[in-house]
Amino acid sequence: MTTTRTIFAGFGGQGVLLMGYVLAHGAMFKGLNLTYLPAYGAEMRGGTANCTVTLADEDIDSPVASEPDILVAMNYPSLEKFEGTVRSGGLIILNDSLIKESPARTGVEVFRVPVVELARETGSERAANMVMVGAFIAKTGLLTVEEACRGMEKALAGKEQFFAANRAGIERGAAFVTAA
Amino acid sequence: MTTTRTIFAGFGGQGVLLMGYVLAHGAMFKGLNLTYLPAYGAEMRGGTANCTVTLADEDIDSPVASEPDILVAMNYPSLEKFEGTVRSGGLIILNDSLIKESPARTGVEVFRVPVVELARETGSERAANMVMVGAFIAKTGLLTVEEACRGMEKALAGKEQFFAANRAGIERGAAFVTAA
Amino acid sequence: MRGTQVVGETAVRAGCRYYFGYPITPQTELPEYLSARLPEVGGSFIQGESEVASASMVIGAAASGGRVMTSSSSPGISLKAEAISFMAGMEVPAVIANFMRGGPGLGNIAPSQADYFQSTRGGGHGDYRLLVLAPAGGQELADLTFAAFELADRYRNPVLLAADGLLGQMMEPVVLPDFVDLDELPEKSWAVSGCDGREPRSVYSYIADPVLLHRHNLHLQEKYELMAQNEVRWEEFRTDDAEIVVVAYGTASRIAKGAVNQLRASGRKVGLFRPVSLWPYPKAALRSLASRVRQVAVFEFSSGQMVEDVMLSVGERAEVYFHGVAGGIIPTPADVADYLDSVMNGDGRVGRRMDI
Amino acid sequence: MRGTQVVGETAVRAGCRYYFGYPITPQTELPEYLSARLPEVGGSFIQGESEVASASMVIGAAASGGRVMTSSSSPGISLKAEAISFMAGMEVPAVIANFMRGGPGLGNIAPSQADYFQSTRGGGHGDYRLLVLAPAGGQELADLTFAAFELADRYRNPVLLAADGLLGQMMEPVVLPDFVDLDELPEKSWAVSGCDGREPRSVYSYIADPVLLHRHNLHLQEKYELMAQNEVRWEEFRTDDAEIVVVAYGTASRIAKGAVNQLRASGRKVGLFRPVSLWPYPKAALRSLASRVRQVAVFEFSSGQMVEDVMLSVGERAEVYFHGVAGGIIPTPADVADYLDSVMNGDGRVGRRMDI
Amino acid sequence: MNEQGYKKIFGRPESLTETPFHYCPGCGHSVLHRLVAEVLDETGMAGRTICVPPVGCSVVAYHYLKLDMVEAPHGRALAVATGVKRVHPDKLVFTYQGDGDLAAIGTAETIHAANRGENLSTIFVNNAIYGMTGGQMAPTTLLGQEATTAQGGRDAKLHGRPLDISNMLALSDGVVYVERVALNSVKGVRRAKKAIARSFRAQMDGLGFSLVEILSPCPTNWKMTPAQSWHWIDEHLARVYPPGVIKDDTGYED
Amino acid sequence: MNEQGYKKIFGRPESLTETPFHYCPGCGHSVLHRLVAEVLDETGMAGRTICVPPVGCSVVAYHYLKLDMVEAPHGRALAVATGVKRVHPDKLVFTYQGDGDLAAIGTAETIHAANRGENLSTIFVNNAIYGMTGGQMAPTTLLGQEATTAQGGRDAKLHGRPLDISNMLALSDGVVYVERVALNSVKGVRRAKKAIARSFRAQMDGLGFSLVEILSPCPTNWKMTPAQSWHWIDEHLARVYPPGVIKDDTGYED
Amino acid sequence: MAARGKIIIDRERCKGCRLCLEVCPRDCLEPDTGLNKKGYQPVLFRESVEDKKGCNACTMCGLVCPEAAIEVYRAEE
Amino acid sequence: MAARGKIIIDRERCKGCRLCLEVCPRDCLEPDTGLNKKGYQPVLFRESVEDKKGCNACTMCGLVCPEAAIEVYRAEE
Ligand SMILES: Cc1ncc(C[n+]2csc(CCOP(=O)(O)OP(=O)(O)O)c2C)c(N)n1
Ligand SMILES: Cc1ncc(C[n+]2csc(CCOP(=O)(O)OP(=O)(O)O)c2C)c(N)n1
Ligand code: SF4
Ligand code: SF4
Ligand code: SF4
Ligand code: SF4
Ligand code: SF4
Ligand code: SF4
Ligand SMILES: [Mg+2]
Ligand SMILES: [Mg+2]
Repeated sequence: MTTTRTIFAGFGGQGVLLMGYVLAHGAMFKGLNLTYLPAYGAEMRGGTANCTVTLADEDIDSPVASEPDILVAMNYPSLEKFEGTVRSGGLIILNDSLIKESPARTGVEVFRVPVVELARETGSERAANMVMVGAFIAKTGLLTVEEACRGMEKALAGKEQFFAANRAGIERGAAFVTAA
Repeated sequence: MTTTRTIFAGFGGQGVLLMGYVLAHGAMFKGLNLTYLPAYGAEMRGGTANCTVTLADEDIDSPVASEPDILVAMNYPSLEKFEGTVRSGGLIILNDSLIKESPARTGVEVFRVPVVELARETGSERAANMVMVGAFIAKTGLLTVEEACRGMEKALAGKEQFFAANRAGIERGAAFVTAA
Repeated sequence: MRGTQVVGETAVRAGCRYYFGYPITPQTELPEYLSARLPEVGGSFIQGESEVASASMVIGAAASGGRVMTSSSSPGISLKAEAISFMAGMEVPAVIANFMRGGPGLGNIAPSQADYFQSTRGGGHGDYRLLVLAPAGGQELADLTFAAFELADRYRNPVLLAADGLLGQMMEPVVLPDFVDLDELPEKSWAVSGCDGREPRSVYSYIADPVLLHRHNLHLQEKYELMAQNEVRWEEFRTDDAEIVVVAYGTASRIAKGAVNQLRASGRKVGLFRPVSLWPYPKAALRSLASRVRQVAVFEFSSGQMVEDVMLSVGERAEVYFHGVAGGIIPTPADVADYLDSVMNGDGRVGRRMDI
Repeated sequence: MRGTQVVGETAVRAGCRYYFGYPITPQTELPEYLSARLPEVGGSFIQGESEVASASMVIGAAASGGRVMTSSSSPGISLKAEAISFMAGMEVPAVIANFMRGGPGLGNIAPSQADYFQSTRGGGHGDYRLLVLAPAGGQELADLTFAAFELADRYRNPVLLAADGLLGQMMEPVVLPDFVDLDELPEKSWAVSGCDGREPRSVYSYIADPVLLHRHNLHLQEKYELMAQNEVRWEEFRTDDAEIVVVAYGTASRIAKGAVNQLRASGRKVGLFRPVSLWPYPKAALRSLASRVRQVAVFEFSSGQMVEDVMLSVGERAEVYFHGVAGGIIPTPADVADYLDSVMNGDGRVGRRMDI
Repeated sequence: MNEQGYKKIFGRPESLTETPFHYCPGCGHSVLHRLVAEVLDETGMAGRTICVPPVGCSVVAYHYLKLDMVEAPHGRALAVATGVKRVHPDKLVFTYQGDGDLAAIGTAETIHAANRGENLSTIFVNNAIYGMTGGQMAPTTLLGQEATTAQGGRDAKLHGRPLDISNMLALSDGVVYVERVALNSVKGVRRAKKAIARSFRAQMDGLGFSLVEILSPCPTNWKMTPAQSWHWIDEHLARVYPPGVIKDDTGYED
Repeated sequence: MNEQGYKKIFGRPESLTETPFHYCPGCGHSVLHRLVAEVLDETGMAGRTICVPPVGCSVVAYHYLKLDMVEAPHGRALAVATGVKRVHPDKLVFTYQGDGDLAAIGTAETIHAANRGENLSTIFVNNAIYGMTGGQMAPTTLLGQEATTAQGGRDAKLHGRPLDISNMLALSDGVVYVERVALNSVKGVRRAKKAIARSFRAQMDGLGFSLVEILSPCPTNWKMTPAQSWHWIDEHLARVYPPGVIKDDTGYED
Repeated sequence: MAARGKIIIDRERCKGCRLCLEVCPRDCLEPDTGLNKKGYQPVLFRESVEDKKGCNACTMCGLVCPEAAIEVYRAEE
Repeated sequence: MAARGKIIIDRERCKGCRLCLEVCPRDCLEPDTGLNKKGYQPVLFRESVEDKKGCNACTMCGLVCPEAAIEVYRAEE
């Protein structure tokens, strides 16, 4: 690889920023270059949220992804908003639990993950975003499960009570990809 | 004449700024070019005051008189402060009622006016500054008595009650010079 | 009439009915004058609780369609920087007079030109420009104050009068302009007044969407371009056959003029280039003049600010020199003549050569 | 750690014990971080009632010898202009971070570089200079923050960190500096502490006498001259054999670097010149580079501000071009490559030629 | 829509635009916007009203209220309104301000506009927090209340004390009417509307400055559900800032 | 000088420099400078004191008082003092401010420093006018009182009303002691000195913010002789701003 | 007997704050099971509520609704 | 009998405000006839004042003197 840019997007409550944050910390463990850039709306109110993570084994110039390699869409409005920007030949990963529609975009690979259902299987619906992280790393091969889990623990330092459920989520997501 | 720069200086209470102001208004009547520039201390407290009046029948460039042609000194500290700046061949007019000392400065003409005594003669000690104005214009020939008086009336518009005494002062000062 | 009063009375004649300001030496005679004068013409004077508040009062009255003024001196203008940026962004017209004093910080109240950068390079944040006019004497105080109100309205942009305490205190004979008839002024179709019978209007600068804010900035830049084309003002004095020109504005230009006269009297080919609009800077005019002379000598009451605009205008067409004083010492024409003499002789005694 | 937190933690390590500020997006995470962090190291955090008040608190703590910081974003920096001029005049060291946002006025919170003039040409009044450092990434945020405290103390001058919200929000791997030992820092023989056993000291900027204020300004100018000699910082990237260089700083320089890489990949001889200190500007370095290249293309998140410093550096040694965006749109490396391509082709599609 | 056999007795007031609010679920700003619109509809004043919204969550109030508006720099709403009122003395001019805007950065502007007796109305939305910027301490933040710049809760020693600016303003002779209401019950909403109407009336009668302080929920930054935030107002906020008439020199019967 | 057979019982305090005051004849600033010096002499605190003088007539207080001092931008003395105090919590830090400085441009800084309960002392010189700039209206200027920006006398409708900021400050919990004294009699001078001493003591005991407001003559801008201005304080100024203790939570016996 | 009142909720305006639900004296409101386009879980009006005789058009839900998403109708006599 | 007290006025500091003169219970002060160097008319101490037995060293003049121009001395017993 050289440089991979990913946009994570969804509703405010879906833990979208945390997904990117976990990924970024995982990449730090791996010793990759990275930039993590949360979109910073004028408003901190509900609505949508997104962040951009760039991982590279070379210097990263622009931290902004106007043409991301990957889009992780957690809800339909996010899919609508960003699908057009994905570079052709890129990847769109969808939250299948919430998005029943198909992307309008062609020329990209589409991969669906039923994150809520998978999370429910692990016993914690709130770990849906971690399921997506697990699926993301497995699908892209950017990080190992262990790296992602250590990233999660670093990102959530001080909130140890969530570690177990989140680890289960990441593992479940990765397993889903492997099984697919 | 071309351009004449005069500094009027004295204690705060001596009406020094008014002297320049009257002269400036008189010059306006005469149609001269002029600048009137009060020195603007950081402090509005007692102490000393001064202003610079430049009269000319040509364009006036700098309104600042670093080398005035004439110094009108109403008290000793002012004489001390400014005598050195007068251009050589210039004129120093002294308030003889308050300044008994002689100027240290040489190479200039010195002219003394006992303004308080002369003003007292006209019945109003407070017109001492106007006596000096009268003496000034007569000595320099820059304005006629009538021009000076009209300048005084313009400068003091709205304070008609002082006109008569001030006019008497100006006339007395001018007469003193003529008689000298 | 003192310079401050000339500005005040001219403002009234130009249709100014609202003044908001806070006292500061050396310009307090202007608000003092207007505090008595504005009520006579049905206007409003408020001594604000601060410069910050006063500047925002200006925003309110200007957005409501009034002709509005404020004034201050250096530290007070700094405090108005945020609001001035708002005025520019909201595109509300206003006239702001700065009677500059010695700085930085509290400095002193002596004449200064050390706020040139602040005036011409937006003391406030963001990409905006003020029209900056620099009078050099009593009559010009009147003429430019009058023009300032017209220009502010024409361009929906704040206009800055860049003066100093010496100009404010000085009395010179002045012919004041006639009174503007307020009813004759073009209606301000963007100003607020209550939305009876029409769509509501808002006057604002908050534009959350980057694309729209970019577009707004492009619009502003086009306006500034127009101002740069139409509103350049300057004066040349004895430049026809000059081999060296001194560049100076405001009070400094009067002293420089004296120096030119002195040197001309002894046969030296010296001229004066006096920018009247500091923004837009008379770049083209100075450039063409620079092609004809050997040397361009800048003189400022500062440590060197306008000299950058001179360099940007002159390029390598002529040698550029700078000499300045800061703090309120007022050099004499003889001092400036000496500087020019030194430049002409190339002896490096006074001033310094600028390299570009 | 986000950029804002990197700045905060580095400040603590650099010995900063006092922070005074007022919330404003996009930099509030910095005061938030320090509100929790400073008490841990025995320091003080105050959320001031305003930017104006906060900046004056900085004056007090700095005059008392502390290492002090404040931060804000564009409108808030405008409000601090008066106090910053005071700091410069009083010669108290302080570090001020500006995470610039779109302007003018309230604008928006997107990344911007439109406060370049304000930063480098004294937003406040009077003849003063700030040391202005412009980081382009996480590590540099740390390095320059650390340097800022050292430089502020060394020169007794405020230092401005010129950043934007993108740098503030972004996370990158960073190595933080070690903790400074406060006891090892040189004593500040000018700071107030109560005059027990010595003559009283005052820290002030009010100098009523023009001669003395002039002298004070000469002293300041000498100091700035020293800073200009010693504190110039810049980076060159692939300029060795370049025929065209793009000049950009901060976030814009990263995009420009991407463009350089793209163009180099297709064999175009393109380089990047990145000013790190915006004041003093790396004039000599750029000038010598300009003599070797044909074209200098400026790229800014503004409508054209740094370009003036480029012109003053380059003169007629190379062609100067400008392209900028204002309002928060962030162009891609491809956009900038397109601009450079257009400049190289001379087709005038993107950007404009600057004349000097 | 009018349904067969039913008459519409409550709905969106005329002076509200169709634009959906961007405010968080349960936010008091939305309710207040509607109340202002209702009062202006009922008095027929909307066309003769000019509003000065603040910098705060409600900075784009002009998206929602069909009124002429002028933006103010953060904290300067009352200074801007003063300028507006000088040009339009016969119009209803009101500011709408948050606690950060009015009682922190705008303290001087607030106190002096009030003390000048400017004939203006102010709607003071006290949510005891900086909403727009994400939950920093406000001057009105309670002791013990969490804020991002007072983590672990506001501590008098570290962060100073809650400021009751309405009480201070009431001391001034220029101020004719000050009332505090709480937006956490049907009664409170009704009371808020009445107070706003009274303040507007006082202005149209030329009585001078008046202000309505509204204890208003910010569920997002309080990190509560809307229902919990109603509760919290009763249990905490209203104890420190008790609702009621603080000053009333209008002489109005009701 | 010590005269044969006589003992000096009153003279210039140690903490005053030899520099003659630049203040006008009869000005209250001069008296206050001396009182501050006397209090510091008597408590032996001068060497551990830092003063923040204002922008106003007393801007160069460092010419007269042998103390460490930090200049403040106009109105920001209490913000500057707050910064000083954070670095030197064990030092006596006081501001010395005029009415324009403290109650106009500095309103926000004053109210918030007080409300934070900053452990500081403020000497508030109320001469009901802007002295330094030549007699403009101050927030404290009385109705009917002449000022260059209220020619013909302050008119509530045009210029707003006199502001009693000490009363407002007393409402704040951060404030421990507020007293107003009048500098127009021997008794008043003695009272002023006591109040200053009390305020300094409160600070050294860590009690919080305190303020002494001094009704102080400005004969120049009042256009009166010094004796007349003493009279005018009794007849007018002290009627609107009555001297006395406004708040005292120090618990000190005397 | 038909209820004295009824309300119409603008499902897309509703942000699911449930304050209407809190204040309704007749328990006429309940959360929807799905989300609306903005991702909020809106509230539904239960036309008939057995035990409490349904909506009495008291308008209280509308008064507290932050989104002005509720219209209240009274049955015409 | 000599007066119980006496004062020394710094003539060059004095600005002639006459407040000392106002407060002196023994009428010990009077305006000078001339001006000092700064142009002010200073006040003079009248060492002995027949009718009122002279200065009693009450310090009141010093307390009110804005210029801190007055030193007060008490006769040693
Ligand atoms: C000069 C300036 N300083 C700071 C800000 C950032 N800012 C925007 S809104 C706000 C405070 C919001 O709090 P409040 O006034 O209580 O309104 P709310 O959002 O809570 O309704 C701040 C600090 C700004 N825009 N301008
Ligand atoms: C920012 C700023 N605004 C205005 C001024 C001008 N100024 C200096 S002192 C002063 C007010 C003086 O009045 P006051 O505070 O009452 O003090 P006094 O001189 O009466 O003791 C003003 C307005 C200034 N120096 N700085
Ligand atoms: S942050 Fe608070 S005040 Fe702002 S919209 Fe959300 S709930 Fe309302
Ligand atoms: S102007 Fe007034 S306050 Fe200032 S020194 Fe003179 S008398 Fe004192
Ligand atoms: S109108 Fe009253 S009864 Fe009907 S739904 Fe609303 S709150 Fe319930
Ligand atoms: S009050 Fe309004 S927004 Fe809240 S749940 Fe009910 S209908 Fe929805
Ligand atoms: S000490 Fe008392 S009696 Fe003696 S001169 Fe002074 S005031 Fe008069
Ligand atoms: S009180 Fe002091 S200054 Fe005033 S007249 Fe007496 S000695 Fe002179
Ligand atoms: Mg709030
Ligand atoms: Mg005063």
